[in-house]
Amino acid sequence: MEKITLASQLLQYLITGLTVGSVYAMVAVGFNIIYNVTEIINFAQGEFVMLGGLIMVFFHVAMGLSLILAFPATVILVTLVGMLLDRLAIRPIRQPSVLTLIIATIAASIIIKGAAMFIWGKDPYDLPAFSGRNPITFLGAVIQPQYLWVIGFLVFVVIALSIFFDRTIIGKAMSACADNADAASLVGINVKQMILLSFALSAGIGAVAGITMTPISLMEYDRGVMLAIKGFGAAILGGLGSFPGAILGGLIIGSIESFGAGLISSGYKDAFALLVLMAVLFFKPSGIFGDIEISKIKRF
Amino acid sequence: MTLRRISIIATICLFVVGLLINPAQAFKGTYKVGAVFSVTGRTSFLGDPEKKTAEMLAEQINNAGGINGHKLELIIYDSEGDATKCNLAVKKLITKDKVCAVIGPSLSGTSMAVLPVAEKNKTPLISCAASYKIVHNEKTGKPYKWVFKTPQTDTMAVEAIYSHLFKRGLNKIAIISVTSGFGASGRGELIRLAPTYGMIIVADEKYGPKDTDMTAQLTKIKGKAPAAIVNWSVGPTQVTVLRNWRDLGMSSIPFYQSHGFGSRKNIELAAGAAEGILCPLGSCNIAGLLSASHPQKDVTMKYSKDYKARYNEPLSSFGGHAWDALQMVVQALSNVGDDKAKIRDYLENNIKGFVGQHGVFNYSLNDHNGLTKDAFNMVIVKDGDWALAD
Amino acid sequence: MLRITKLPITIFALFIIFFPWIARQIPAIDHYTDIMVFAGIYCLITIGLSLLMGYAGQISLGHAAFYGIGAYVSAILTVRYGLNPWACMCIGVAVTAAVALLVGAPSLKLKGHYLAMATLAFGIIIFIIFNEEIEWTGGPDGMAGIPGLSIFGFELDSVEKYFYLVWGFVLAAFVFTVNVIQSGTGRALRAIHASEPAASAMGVDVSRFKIMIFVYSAVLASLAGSLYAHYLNFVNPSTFDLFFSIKLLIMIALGGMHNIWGAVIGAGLITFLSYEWLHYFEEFDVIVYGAILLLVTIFLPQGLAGVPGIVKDWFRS
Amino acid sequence: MDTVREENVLEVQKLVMTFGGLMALSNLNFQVKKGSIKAIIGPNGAGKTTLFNIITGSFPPTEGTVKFKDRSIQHLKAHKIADRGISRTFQTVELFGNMTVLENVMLGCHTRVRTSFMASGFVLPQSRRKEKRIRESALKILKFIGLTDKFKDSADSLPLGEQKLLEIGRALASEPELICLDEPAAGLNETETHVASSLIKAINAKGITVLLVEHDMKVVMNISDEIVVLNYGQKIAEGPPEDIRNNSRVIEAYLGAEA
Repeated sequence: MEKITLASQLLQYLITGLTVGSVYAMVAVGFNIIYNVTEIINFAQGEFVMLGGLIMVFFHVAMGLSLILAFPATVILVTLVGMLLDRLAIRPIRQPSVLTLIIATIAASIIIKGAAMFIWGKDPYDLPAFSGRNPITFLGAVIQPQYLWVIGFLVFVVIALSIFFDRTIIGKAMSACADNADAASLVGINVKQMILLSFALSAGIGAVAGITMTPISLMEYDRGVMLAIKGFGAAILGGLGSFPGAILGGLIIGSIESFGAGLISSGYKDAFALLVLMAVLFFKPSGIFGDIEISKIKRF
Repeated sequence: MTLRRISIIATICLFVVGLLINPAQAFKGTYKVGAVFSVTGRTSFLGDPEKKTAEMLAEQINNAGGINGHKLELIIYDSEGDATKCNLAVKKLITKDKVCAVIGPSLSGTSMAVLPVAEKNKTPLISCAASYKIVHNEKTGKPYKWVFKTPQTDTMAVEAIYSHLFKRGLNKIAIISVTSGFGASGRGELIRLAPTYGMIIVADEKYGPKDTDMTAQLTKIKGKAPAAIVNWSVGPTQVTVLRNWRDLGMSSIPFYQSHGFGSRKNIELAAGAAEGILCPLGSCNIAGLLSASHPQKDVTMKYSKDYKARYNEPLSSFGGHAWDALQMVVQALSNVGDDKAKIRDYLENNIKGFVGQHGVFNYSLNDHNGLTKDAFNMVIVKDGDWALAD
Repeated sequence: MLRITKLPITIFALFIIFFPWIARQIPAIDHYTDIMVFAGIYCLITIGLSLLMGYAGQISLGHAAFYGIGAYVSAILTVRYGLNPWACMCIGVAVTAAVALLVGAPSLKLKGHYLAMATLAFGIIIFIIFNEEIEWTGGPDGMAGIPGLSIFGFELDSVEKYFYLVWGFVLAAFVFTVNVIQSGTGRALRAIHASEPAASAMGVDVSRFKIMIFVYSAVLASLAGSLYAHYLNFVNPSTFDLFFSIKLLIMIALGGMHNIWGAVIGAGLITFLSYEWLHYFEEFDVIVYGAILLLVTIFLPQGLAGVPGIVKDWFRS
Repeated sequence: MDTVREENVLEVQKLVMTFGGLMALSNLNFQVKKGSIKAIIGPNGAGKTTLFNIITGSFPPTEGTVKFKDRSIQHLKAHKIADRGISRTFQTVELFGNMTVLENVMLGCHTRVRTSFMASGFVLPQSRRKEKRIRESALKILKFIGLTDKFKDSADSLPLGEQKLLEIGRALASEPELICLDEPAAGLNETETHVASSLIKAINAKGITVLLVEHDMKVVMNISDEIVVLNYGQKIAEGPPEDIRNNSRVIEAYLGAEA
């Protein structure tokens, strides 16, 4: 076995960081979609990712549905869960404050996690990689084809969302809600429906993240919490509400983890990302892209 | 999952029916033995088979007329892997249920949390957890008076692996471990024993018990070009490590897993990546592979057959630890009755050449574990199944 | 409307005094005293947290860390340096106060979600440190051999003796906290909760008050941690993980955030649920927690402590 | 003692405030005489509330100084400014809705009577005495503003007119030398407006300097000694009410804004 060069190692860290970071970025984008419309931080966001992975395993592996069919079926099912979350846990709250909403979504995430444990048990599940497991070697670093799928889907989500928000009427209506809910309802936009839609959309994106990451890292019932924390961190790092910020934040956190684990100490991997996050919060609380005054107007 | 539920309900029904049909079995009185396992929670893969094994044994013993005519009453509590809960449960067993001995807990951490309870209440406790610290009082250098344990220590697993590496002439190794009690304890022993076997540790990496990707750590290891990698973890992370190892094209570096790898489920989940993996396993994992002259051949074969018949699932090596612990208590009970102090003395002085699932035990004043590294067999994954490694 | 009268406190104190005796009379619950020790330890934390979250309106998802710092300071100093446990408890309080000040000062400038994230991150970082600094903390395996407590040579070696010690602390903290709530300080805290700009325009140093309460709640958590360590004679990191912080949140939300009694009720109830009454649900007890939390948030925003008020209103109308 | 300087309780000098390139106040100068009632008027967006926020320390100005009793205060935080003796009300009522009427006023005493955390926790006699004193003076203020019989009610439950009075009462409780009232009559009906006006006069009669922002011209003209007119962040006029009434630039600004 020949030694790999430092440059190749660094490249490998970067590739890993970007892959993991893409998943965080998708979670963070999900956070932002809901946050922009409702100012709620949905702590159950990570559970969508977990459900995406496990439901995909159910459709694709257990039921034998082809990838092309299982993928949309999974996304639709998780989207429904997202809508249920809004209807059953968020909308009934009579005195919404930041604290009660945080508690409600934490409660929802505990329930979803418990239900997943009930259905799937505690074992991890595997999903075949979309296009095989033959690694591609690039300048001494190794790239799994699945890595490209993960990054590719992030790009796809970004493009699809920017078209949605900029070009479609519903997307524009959602942006309007985000900017000023009262004004939006005056011009005839159904704000409640837009909130429902935001939950659906971010659940769908969570599902995509879960489906694409499962072939790399398996999936089990209690993955959601850590993913939610990292995704939330990414969203805050980039500036809550800012989509470019969310993506950048995700990729940064993924890279810090990867480089931190590789170059400094793998035991403190998670701590590095969180330390950087705390530093940003303390010195520039609005995040990299965020601006407290105008954070809500940020769009793609 | 549901299968497990159904089987539990079915066995309970059978048990009830059995009691109704045969109520006349006369017992002289009951011997109460307590047990605490992490039956649920993150570490249920340890406690669940332990509980099943203990229940099966108790039933077999009572069906065969009990212990010298005394019924064996087994009281099992679930610690959920939580130190506080475990502490409460053991106190409840001793003070409320008045058991004469306790078997379990399943984890090193929870065992450490109940040591003082057993010592203070002068109740024998046979732990089913790995760490040598459970039976080694750092202040006195001797075992705690009332505490024993059945599983092989990490030390033995490390010795088995290092001996194997030494035999193959590999000495430049990379270690990677999970930051849980199991991983940290194994890592400690790997580092401590390395000089004894002439091992040079070129990389010492870690990952969290919920991590989803260890590519960065493995890349760093790759950069150090070790002759072999030793991974120390339990649960899903040991599979993820394997998959990353293969994905990074590092298959040419021999890969050793700890004894935590002893479940066939892991081989399945690795999706082919486990081929050629080496690990040390207790005899009960590989009963079928043992030669007919092996001292443990009979006990392990019987246990494995009974377990499969009763629960319709493959044997997990962890259940064997509970088997060893309970059988020792039963042997003590049948010889000295249910006096706590007598049981303790019996365990320390009279468990000699006890043939268990994980080895042949010899307890003594200075050894409350009673095993040597021979309790492990080096095993290799071949064609998706275990095979003895040479 | 927030007067906390003496009568319930007296009844509560009497209940605590007679609890072990009552438990001893009924064999089915004679181990409840042991569980009550832990309920008391958690109560100590929730009392501070209730002041912080309910009265001052500041969220913290990292209090497990302060609980852990108290426990580990006690553990490390007694086991590795042989210090007197009471001295360790005081040092633990000092260390925790310093850490809380260091983290609280910048964190408490943040609001809402940002504050939640900062405290969450802090809690996880401390948890990682407990796991990683093996030479100090014993790593994930934890530390054993922590000595018990004694007062002037009188060993607190039985469950009942420790019960009185812990609940003595709880009562003291409770009365102290009630006094604070009913003083100008409590008024200032509620003012901050209602409107920060108005509070500061009235001369309330908002950030100083927030930090003061943050430190106070951290100190109570640290005391609880020390009591835990000396009772169990053992600590390991998983006791102080993120889920514990969330469990504290569940306790407070269930009991009622805006009422100090809620902290006591919530801590007691959740302790008994998790250590005794929810065995039936096995590991699915988490679903029960989730459901409790969600239902309380939706239907009982004032928590259980708000029930008497609702009943009273209902009878009146 | 320098009696000439002493006359001005508040001096605003060369005040500039910009928000991300937007100029909210530019080069503003004016003084408030001790014991007078000074009103600041101007069309919407003229920078009146921004000015108030700077004086009371919500945020520091971009440039310029604010002097209170000859000492610069523009760098101080809000609670420090309150300590110095400036008190305020808010345009949108900012009462502590979770507290009673009495408690709201009692909080107003915060600057004068403080108990330490430890003292209040251990209920030291001194803290009990202080609490009693605060209660008594709060009750006096409630009597002054005419809300005595509602002292037990929750502040949220009062009608807007009384909420405005209560907010003034709370501001009075700190015994300020200067009280800044941000649209005290906004949203009130005629009788309520009348009550508010006479209250402001009564406050002034106690020797407290009043600075107010108000849209209701009747109130302004009726009670103020001097008026400053702002438009787009600039002072366009200053003087006694009768001068302002006839000032062509003011008329133009108002007509221009309202046309």
